[in-house]
Amino acid sequence: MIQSSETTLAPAPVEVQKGWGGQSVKRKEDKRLLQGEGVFVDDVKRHGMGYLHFVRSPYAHAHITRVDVSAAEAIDGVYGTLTGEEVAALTDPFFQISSVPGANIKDFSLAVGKVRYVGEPVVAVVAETRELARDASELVEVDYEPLAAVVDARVAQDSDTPVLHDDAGGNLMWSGLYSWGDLDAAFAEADRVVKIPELHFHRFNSTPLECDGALVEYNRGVSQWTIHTNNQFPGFAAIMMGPAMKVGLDKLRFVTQDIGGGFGNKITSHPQLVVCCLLARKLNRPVQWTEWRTDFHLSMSHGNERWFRDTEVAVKDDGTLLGFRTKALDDAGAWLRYEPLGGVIWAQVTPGMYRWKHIELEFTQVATNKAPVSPNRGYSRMQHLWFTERVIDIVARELDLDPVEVRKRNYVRAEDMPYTTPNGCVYDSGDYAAMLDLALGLVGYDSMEARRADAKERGKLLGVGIGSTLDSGTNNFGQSRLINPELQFSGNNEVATVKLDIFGEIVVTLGTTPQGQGHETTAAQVVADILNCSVDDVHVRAGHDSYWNSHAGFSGTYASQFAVTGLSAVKGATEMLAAEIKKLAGAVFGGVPAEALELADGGVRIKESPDAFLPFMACGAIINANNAGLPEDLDVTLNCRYVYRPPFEVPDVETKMGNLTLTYACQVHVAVVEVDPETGAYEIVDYAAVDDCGKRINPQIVEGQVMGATAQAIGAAVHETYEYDEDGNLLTPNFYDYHVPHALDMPPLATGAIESPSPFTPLGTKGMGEGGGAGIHAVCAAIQDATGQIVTDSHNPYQRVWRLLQEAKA
Amino acid sequence: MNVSGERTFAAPRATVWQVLNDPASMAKTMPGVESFDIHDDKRWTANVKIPLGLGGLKMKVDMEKMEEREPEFAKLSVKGNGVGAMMNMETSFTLSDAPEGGTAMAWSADVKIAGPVGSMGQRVLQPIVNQQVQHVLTALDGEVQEAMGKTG
Amino acid sequence: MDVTVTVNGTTYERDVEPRKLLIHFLRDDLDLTGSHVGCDTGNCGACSVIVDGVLVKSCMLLAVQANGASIETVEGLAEGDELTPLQLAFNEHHALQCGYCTPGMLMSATALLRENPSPSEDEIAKALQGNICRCTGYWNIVEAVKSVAK
Amino acid sequence: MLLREVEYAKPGSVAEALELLAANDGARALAGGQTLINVMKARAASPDMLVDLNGLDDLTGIELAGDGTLTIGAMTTYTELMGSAEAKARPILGEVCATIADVQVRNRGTIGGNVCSNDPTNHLPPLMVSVGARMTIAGADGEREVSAEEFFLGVYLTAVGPGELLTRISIPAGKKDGFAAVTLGADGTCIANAAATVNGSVRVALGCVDAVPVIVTAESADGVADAVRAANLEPPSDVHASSEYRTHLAEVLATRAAQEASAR
Repeated sequence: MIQSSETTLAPAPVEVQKGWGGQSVKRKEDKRLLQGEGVFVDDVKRHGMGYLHFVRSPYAHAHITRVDVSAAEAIDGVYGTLTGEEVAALTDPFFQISSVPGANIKDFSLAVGKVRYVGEPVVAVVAETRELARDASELVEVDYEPLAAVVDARVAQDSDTPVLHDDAGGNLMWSGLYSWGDLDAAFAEADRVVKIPELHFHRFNSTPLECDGALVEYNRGVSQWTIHTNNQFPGFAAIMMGPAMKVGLDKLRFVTQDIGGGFGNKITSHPQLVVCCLLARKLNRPVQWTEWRTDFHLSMSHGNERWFRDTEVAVKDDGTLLGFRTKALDDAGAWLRYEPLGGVIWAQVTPGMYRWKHIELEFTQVATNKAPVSPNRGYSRMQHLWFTERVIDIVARELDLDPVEVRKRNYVRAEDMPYTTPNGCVYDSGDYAAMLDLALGLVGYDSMEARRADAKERGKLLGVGIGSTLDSGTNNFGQSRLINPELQFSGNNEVATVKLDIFGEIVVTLGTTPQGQGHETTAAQVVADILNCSVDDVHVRAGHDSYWNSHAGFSGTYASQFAVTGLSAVKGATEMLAAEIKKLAGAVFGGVPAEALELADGGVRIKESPDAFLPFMACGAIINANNAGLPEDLDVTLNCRYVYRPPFEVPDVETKMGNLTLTYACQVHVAVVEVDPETGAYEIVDYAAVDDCGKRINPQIVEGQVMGATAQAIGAAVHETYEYDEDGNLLTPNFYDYHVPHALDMPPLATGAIESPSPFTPLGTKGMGEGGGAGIHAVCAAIQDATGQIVTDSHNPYQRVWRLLQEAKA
Repeated sequence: MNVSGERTFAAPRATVWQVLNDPASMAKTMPGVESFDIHDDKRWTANVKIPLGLGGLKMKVDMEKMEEREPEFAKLSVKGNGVGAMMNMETSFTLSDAPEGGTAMAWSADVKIAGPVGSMGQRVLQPIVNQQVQHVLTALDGEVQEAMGKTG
Repeated sequence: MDVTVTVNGTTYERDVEPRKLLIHFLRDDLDLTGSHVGCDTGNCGACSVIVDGVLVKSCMLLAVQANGASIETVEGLAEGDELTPLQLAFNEHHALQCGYCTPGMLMSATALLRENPSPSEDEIAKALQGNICRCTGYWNIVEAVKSVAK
Repeated sequence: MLLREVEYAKPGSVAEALELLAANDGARALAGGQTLINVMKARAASPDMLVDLNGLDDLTGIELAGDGTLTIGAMTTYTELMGSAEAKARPILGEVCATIADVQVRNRGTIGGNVCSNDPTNHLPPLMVSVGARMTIAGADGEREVSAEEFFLGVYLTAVGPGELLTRISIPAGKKDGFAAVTLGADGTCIANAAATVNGSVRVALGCVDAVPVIVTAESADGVADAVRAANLEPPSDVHASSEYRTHLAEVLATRAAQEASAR
């Protein structure tokens, strides 16, 4: 079922780790998880806690004319409620990232005066048991005056379309024009202009198996909340919640151990967390909130739905791509919870993997009566990369060229690296054409015509398709200024602390909130290599606690960055510790210089006379518990905190030029499908995924991420969609209708890896956790190949394929 | 969801009109009515328990006559509020003398269902709505016949 | 209602509301939080446990229905710190990432291997069809189970 | 998740179960619970009392009579049926059950529960109709038998009335059966399905296209597509399939099921 192949390329000389780094060390976090001893948020309990249940809107758009909680509160065992009116009195609206008009909307943690999507929280009820909280929520009386709903972004700005946010004066939330190069020259030079009227990237998300949740305690004595939650970006939650709740961030302590998948979908739970905080204070008891699957589907973090309209591509007859212009229309749903950052994040991968020089993209984001969108694995780049890939295959078809050749002709070449894109981003390293060859080899591309003929004999239509994408990692938050020049964000950072404790234990704390990426393991590998010890001797604390002092403004686990930001912080802190250990040992040995010392065998020794050995245990004991007599000027704590700060400049707000991301991992996927022409049902019969994320600290973990991203891409391409009816009812609110892939749905998979280390990162690593959604396009392209019809949607359920075949007949 | 149809009653138009506009007779045609309150000649409320195989769905249904042109046309707004579902329906009917005698009724309804029941999907709801409509029409036939009996 | 169950060899007696699902009983009343909830329609299998030898989803069974039953959950697989070959294989083959689906996966695989100690790859996939994983794409889970098949 | 309050009763006999169902208007029989419990989690339906049929021996067991008739207790699980040597007499039964959902659901879900819920996406209602199954319904006045055709009345509605129970299903001898479905992924939610049986002529029951299985007949598999067209189906549209696409699938799947049945 699985086969693997590997190639190592080292185009640039990069210092990479030797030893533990590069080995598939078995994960340290597995044991507790395999024994059912992980601690997920719903596992956390407190004496006297109350369970919170949200009363949610049944309407996509309606005025709230009356809210009456008295019947609910009258029930024995109900601790209390919270209404939108109370929220509006107790908090300020959430800070908006957007410039006007999106900046003008007023977003509270419960609906105030109006509901804007089905499933929007309206009232919160807290009771003694989970069941009772739901019972009581049914007794909350809410009167609505329904309004017409807008569910199609394409008509959101029409004059007769209902407006969600009167404060914004319309449904336009944000718009901006991005233009680089010389479009007119490109179109003048072109032999052909390929026009694509409309492409649609559908709404879905990664549906982490664990939904959101929190247990919030309020300490009245010190006016401080402890928020046990599975939010994956507490740094962001804190800067949203603190100002809204009018408290300093030190009053909000975030604690997490194990998180049951995140994929970006657990970044924007801050409204629900505010409700929990307010109720924990109001009721003076711990408040527990567990989101159920239907709640999640209705209300949480849908991926950005995007239309690409009026696309024009300037090409030469030989398939050389000169430039394109398009209008991207993004459907934000009802609120801007992380948006409109999607309006710039795509620009990290402006030309996709191609040497397009001239690009113009008019970006518009509108509000609709659907669940708010938020980051989803491959956030905003995935949509744009799918678009660039679609353009390649449509151009190839229009010019009657081989999609493989068009890609190879236009890919950024290995010798061009590092390559500066038209908007000033720097692709660090890679050999895209070599990856494509590897991927094609893995599916036996050379024998595809024979397979096509064989499939035909069996009454099936075979198709093969390619998806080639970038997983840009380590954001430059300065790109937010292209959305709103007033914002004071730029760069990025992450923190780690490494200390030697009293008995010589090596203890590592991370600023991250991993959700299965194996941070405890890879961090230990980096530490072990530097301290020259075993990974088993390194204790990486599980989870995250903002009171550990190992978090920074951008701490969290998101946007493909741990291997760069997290591990670089670990590396920095460990190197500080190593230097301190040597400094201490030098003093203990009576003035031996650091150069004469080495770390080995769980201690430090003099290179020339290895018998002079100070075990870590002794080092830890001396500094922590036996430090009399040490030189006064010995500035050693053996408790080292390092903040890694990637090298970024603030992007130019006028030209919209700048380096928006530090690293570019790359994926080339190839899918082979067989379509049943009578039903449109199809099966992926072969699949290859080739990944290049630079230096791999733990190849097995890397491959695991590749596999997961592949499965999610396949699911999105074939089955997963958040579709709404015209009244704004979600038609896929559970796993019965929102079909995610199961074991039997998975195709045979061949993985391949190329390592082109990043010249820009301390370890040669690149972030790679998101994948680029390559598989979504690979499936689209394979269907285009099988049916002979242009595929214009990222989601191709059987019904759509059947329609394509009907169109082909007609 | 839009449903519509035509039906002919073996009764004069006045009788059919009378049945259709008498809340008490209408109550008898609705599935699972447990209680019924008439507020005035335009508004009435019913508490119903729609029988579903897996357990009845309780709903409070408010009806309001929006428009009427005796004896040919009426339009009603129906709002149902249940714990598992919210229903909004606009329905209208047009009566005319049938060519072969009796009264022809052309009716249509636009039904919207929200809430957990709504999430069960159209493939379930549409047949359920059709089923309930058939129930109403059959019962209506009975009511018209009964009215004929009384008047005739 | 009074419910008596034996879970992983320990007998518990509790008074529960009839409406309480077995998964909530295990997690909330017995503090056995290894089994998880990932959906509300019986699709995800994160709550899978073995009741009187039969693999079931504990979210589609009332706690009162388990009265008198012997239940096996993920917490009972390992003997103390000694992981089972299946658990070790999951670690070896990187068959888990976030670990949320893992308890259910392990129970499904355990039930399969009891019934069929040498399953084929297809039989393994069929046996895991009732368990959703959003992290791994299943390939490594199938590999892990295959590696302990006789 | 989180059901409404409900009473729970565990009768010791079918007679006791019938009494409980008759005495309580809001009582519902709880079979495998793989549909009912989910609907209760959504609170889309909330019976006042659940009468648990699990453990009632009279409702289990699979018997093969001398004439080839299979009698299957309503509480027989899919897994039990798949493993039953007797049930192999009509191979399609085990084959179709093996494609229902997943192991856990097949271990709990029952034949009786599947037909009594009559969700339009279920596999067994059309299959029971095509094989000519007969359903035995017990009530206060004793037992009665109805054909599968008469059994299905609507979505979630069957001939099993208040205070009654489906106790067993009998299926005549036969082997020439076929079944075809298009599902969301392997063994996923059904978009459309068709069951066919050849007994002289071909009889096909179509699922997912109406509130109850739709029967079409033809002289041979070749005539099935025309017969489906002649049935003028008006299936519901939903997110997975428009009415038009379902109509088309019904035609294709009916033909495939009929071909499979004819080829046996």
